Amino acid sequence: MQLRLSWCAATLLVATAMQAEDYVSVQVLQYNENDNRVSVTAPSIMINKDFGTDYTLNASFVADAVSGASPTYYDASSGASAYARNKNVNVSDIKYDNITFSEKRIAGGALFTSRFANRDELRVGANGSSEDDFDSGSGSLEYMHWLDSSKNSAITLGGSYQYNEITARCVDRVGCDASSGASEVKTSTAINVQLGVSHNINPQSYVDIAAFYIADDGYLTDSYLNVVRNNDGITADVVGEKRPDTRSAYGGILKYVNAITDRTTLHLSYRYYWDDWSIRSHTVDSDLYYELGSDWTFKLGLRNYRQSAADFYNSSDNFFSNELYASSDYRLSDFSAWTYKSNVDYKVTKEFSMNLSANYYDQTTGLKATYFMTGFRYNF
Amino acid sequence: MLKKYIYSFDAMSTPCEFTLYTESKERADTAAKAVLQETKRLEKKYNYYDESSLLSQLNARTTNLLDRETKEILQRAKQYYKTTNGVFDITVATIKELYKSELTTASLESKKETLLAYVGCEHFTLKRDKIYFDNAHTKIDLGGFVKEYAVDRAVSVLKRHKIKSALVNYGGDIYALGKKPDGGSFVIGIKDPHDPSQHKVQVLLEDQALTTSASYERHYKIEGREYSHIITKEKNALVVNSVSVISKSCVESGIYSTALMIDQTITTHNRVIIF
Amino acid sequence: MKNIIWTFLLGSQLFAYDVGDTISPAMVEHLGLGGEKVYVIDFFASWCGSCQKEVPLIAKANVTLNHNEVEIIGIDVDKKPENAEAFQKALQAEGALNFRVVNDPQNLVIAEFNPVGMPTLYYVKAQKVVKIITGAVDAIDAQIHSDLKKMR
Amino acid sequence: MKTLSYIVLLLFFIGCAKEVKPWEKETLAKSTMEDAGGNALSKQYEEHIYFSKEASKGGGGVAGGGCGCN
Repeated sequence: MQLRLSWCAATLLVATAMQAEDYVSVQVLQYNENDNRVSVTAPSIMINKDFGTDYTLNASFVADAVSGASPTYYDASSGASAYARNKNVNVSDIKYDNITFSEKRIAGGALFTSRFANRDELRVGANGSSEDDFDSGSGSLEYMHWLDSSKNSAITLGGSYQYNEITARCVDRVGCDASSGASEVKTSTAINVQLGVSHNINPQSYVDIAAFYIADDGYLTDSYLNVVRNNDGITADVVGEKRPDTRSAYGGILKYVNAITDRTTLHLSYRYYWDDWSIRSHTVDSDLYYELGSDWTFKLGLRNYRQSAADFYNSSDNFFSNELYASSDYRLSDFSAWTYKSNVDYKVTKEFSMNLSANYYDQTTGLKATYFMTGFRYNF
Repeated sequence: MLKKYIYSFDAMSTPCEFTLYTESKERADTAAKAVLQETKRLEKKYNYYDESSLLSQLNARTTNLLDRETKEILQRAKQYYKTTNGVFDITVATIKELYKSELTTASLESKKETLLAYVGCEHFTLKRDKIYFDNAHTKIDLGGFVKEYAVDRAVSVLKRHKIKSALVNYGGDIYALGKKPDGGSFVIGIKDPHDPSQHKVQVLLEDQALTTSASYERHYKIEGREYSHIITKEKNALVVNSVSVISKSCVESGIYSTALMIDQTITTHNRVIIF
Repeated sequence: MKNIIWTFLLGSQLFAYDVGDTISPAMVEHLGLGGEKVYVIDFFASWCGSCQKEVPLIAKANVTLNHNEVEIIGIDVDKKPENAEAFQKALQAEGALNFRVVNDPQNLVIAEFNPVGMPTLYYVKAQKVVKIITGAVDAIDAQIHSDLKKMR
Repeated sequence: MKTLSYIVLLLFFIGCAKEVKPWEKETLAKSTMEDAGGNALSKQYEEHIYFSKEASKGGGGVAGGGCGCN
């Protein structure tokens, strides 16, 4: 298990008249990395149901099935084996490898929205996800308040608390039961607070501004990952990576949506993120929608992401000596990525629509992935 | 409701891991401790490099007394020496020392010539509880035997602890005990010799052992450096790159997978996967 | 400063019809509100999700009303006449539109009433606004009946 | 401080814009104006992929687990 994943939902902050709709939506994701290294098939379902005009329940569920070449698809793998982590090994015996996207995951969540007389909204959410060696549960609370009677401006304040249980491998014999080698259950928590303002600029456009703060606390290390220390060119130590026990992240996001013409809608967003691991990132995202007739909607999107490395990251094999924190996880490195997105939606009937989306993700680390999403939505 | 418990430790310079499915953590921990103890015992007893180990004493000729376990192991080794046409040979250690001590190639070659005469399982005999070497030079190394034997021993320990479902994996030498709690067999992937981060085939195991020998060397794995193929695809189609053997014991699998890497004419009634 | 911003935000709201206000003669004539009845004016549009749910309920309420005393008038504020037509046709096909509809593609009518949300119901009696219901109401049919009872 | 003044300026600009009337929200109500064109599930997949492959998180709101997704 190399990745720590959970089900993240995106909330809509749009201050438009939110359409009251009952629907069932089904999507299937097919994700493939270059060289067929990893392949994930993930079906998901979402149900949105209004109870009168004051209450809405939204529930979703996803199951990831890893197939093909992914290691965790197997209970074990057999081959010329790797050595155990060790002090003082021959440098020539050290091989570098990639981290794979590996999970067998089920996750689900529910969000209950309650509206008051002034149409302010209180949203209560709960989520859970389970993987082979990672379990997570979270709760969230969010309040949206209309700033004006015409409902063109709204302020939203929300917070969530997440609790994770990680089955960590007994690493370097520190702090675990060496008499049996038992895996240890480690925990971590995450608190996320977000304050956002959303405003309709004119009948064709709106803007969202939000600031967020995320505090992670607990076991944030990946017990599967190794680093090289004390490399003198001939011998070196191969030991487990180690990350700080806390991480404080801050960020802001600005989103602008404009219906340029009757048929064309442009989405632009920019996010700035920084944390006390020295990671800074910029995300620029854009989507262009084009409606052809009343049944077809096409989307083209382009996203650019750029991050700086964590201060305890190093990829070179002679870097780490006695630093407390060390990781060679490429996701903590300095890189940028482009995503090329496309989607087509077809309205079969007034109630029933289908979509197909093809996307390509290209990271400067060498990771390339294609992913397709297809599904339908039925309004009832 | 069976729960999954994972145990990992290092022994014989290999990452050892086993997964137990039991009703309680207490039961799993008790069994795991016994397994760990057993593995560590074997590691110590048959450590070629530890002068105090029984094996070193036999090699140094300071004793020739065998306990029942060691006698059985040596008997089996002798048997496999025959069935593998001499490919599996615990006495190749006889010339191993030379590579460490001799500095000039000339002297190395001449000494090797001499010592080669003392390589082969016919140079020792087992009678009652004693081992008899027919010379002073023959040395025994159980390196290709003990890790697999430790897996088989771990399985017996687990059986003694009434564990019905477990997967023992000592650096890719595997034994699957019973079925998974969901009723399915254990699914094992065999690594692609050209790219060990990928799997080439999957094998279903149930009360069976699987080992793989491959042309690529053992290594220390550092994940996350870069995302690309590290192992280059220089390939000669005639060379066997990977041999896996499925059998009832890990020792049997281990010996045949190693031997078949070298000589594909060896016959075995076990299931073999070669690529 | 604060006052200035609020004036900006609410400025146009000053010219909205509130309870007790008299409807302009031009509007009375345009919508035909001159009679002695109670007029229930419902503003809706094809793109408004809540309206789609509410119109059939209003039609349901209309079935049991005494049409000598009460008239329901729908104002479709769709800017595109084809959308308004399609929407009303679909409603009629389902028997969910049984009252008079005035199309307001230029939004002149709704701009004069100037409601703060959609859908909106205005009760007008003797050319005066008696009650306003803004936003979707779960059981609007029952609400209309009980409101009218009070106004008799 | 500089960022803050930009935000204030932006808010002022927004504040001065003409108010959008309820009956003028046809376009704003379109699904293409929503995040991911109204396809919340596909939005979740994308967030999930980015979360797995990049070191940043946050900004997607807190509801539904908060993307504190460790």
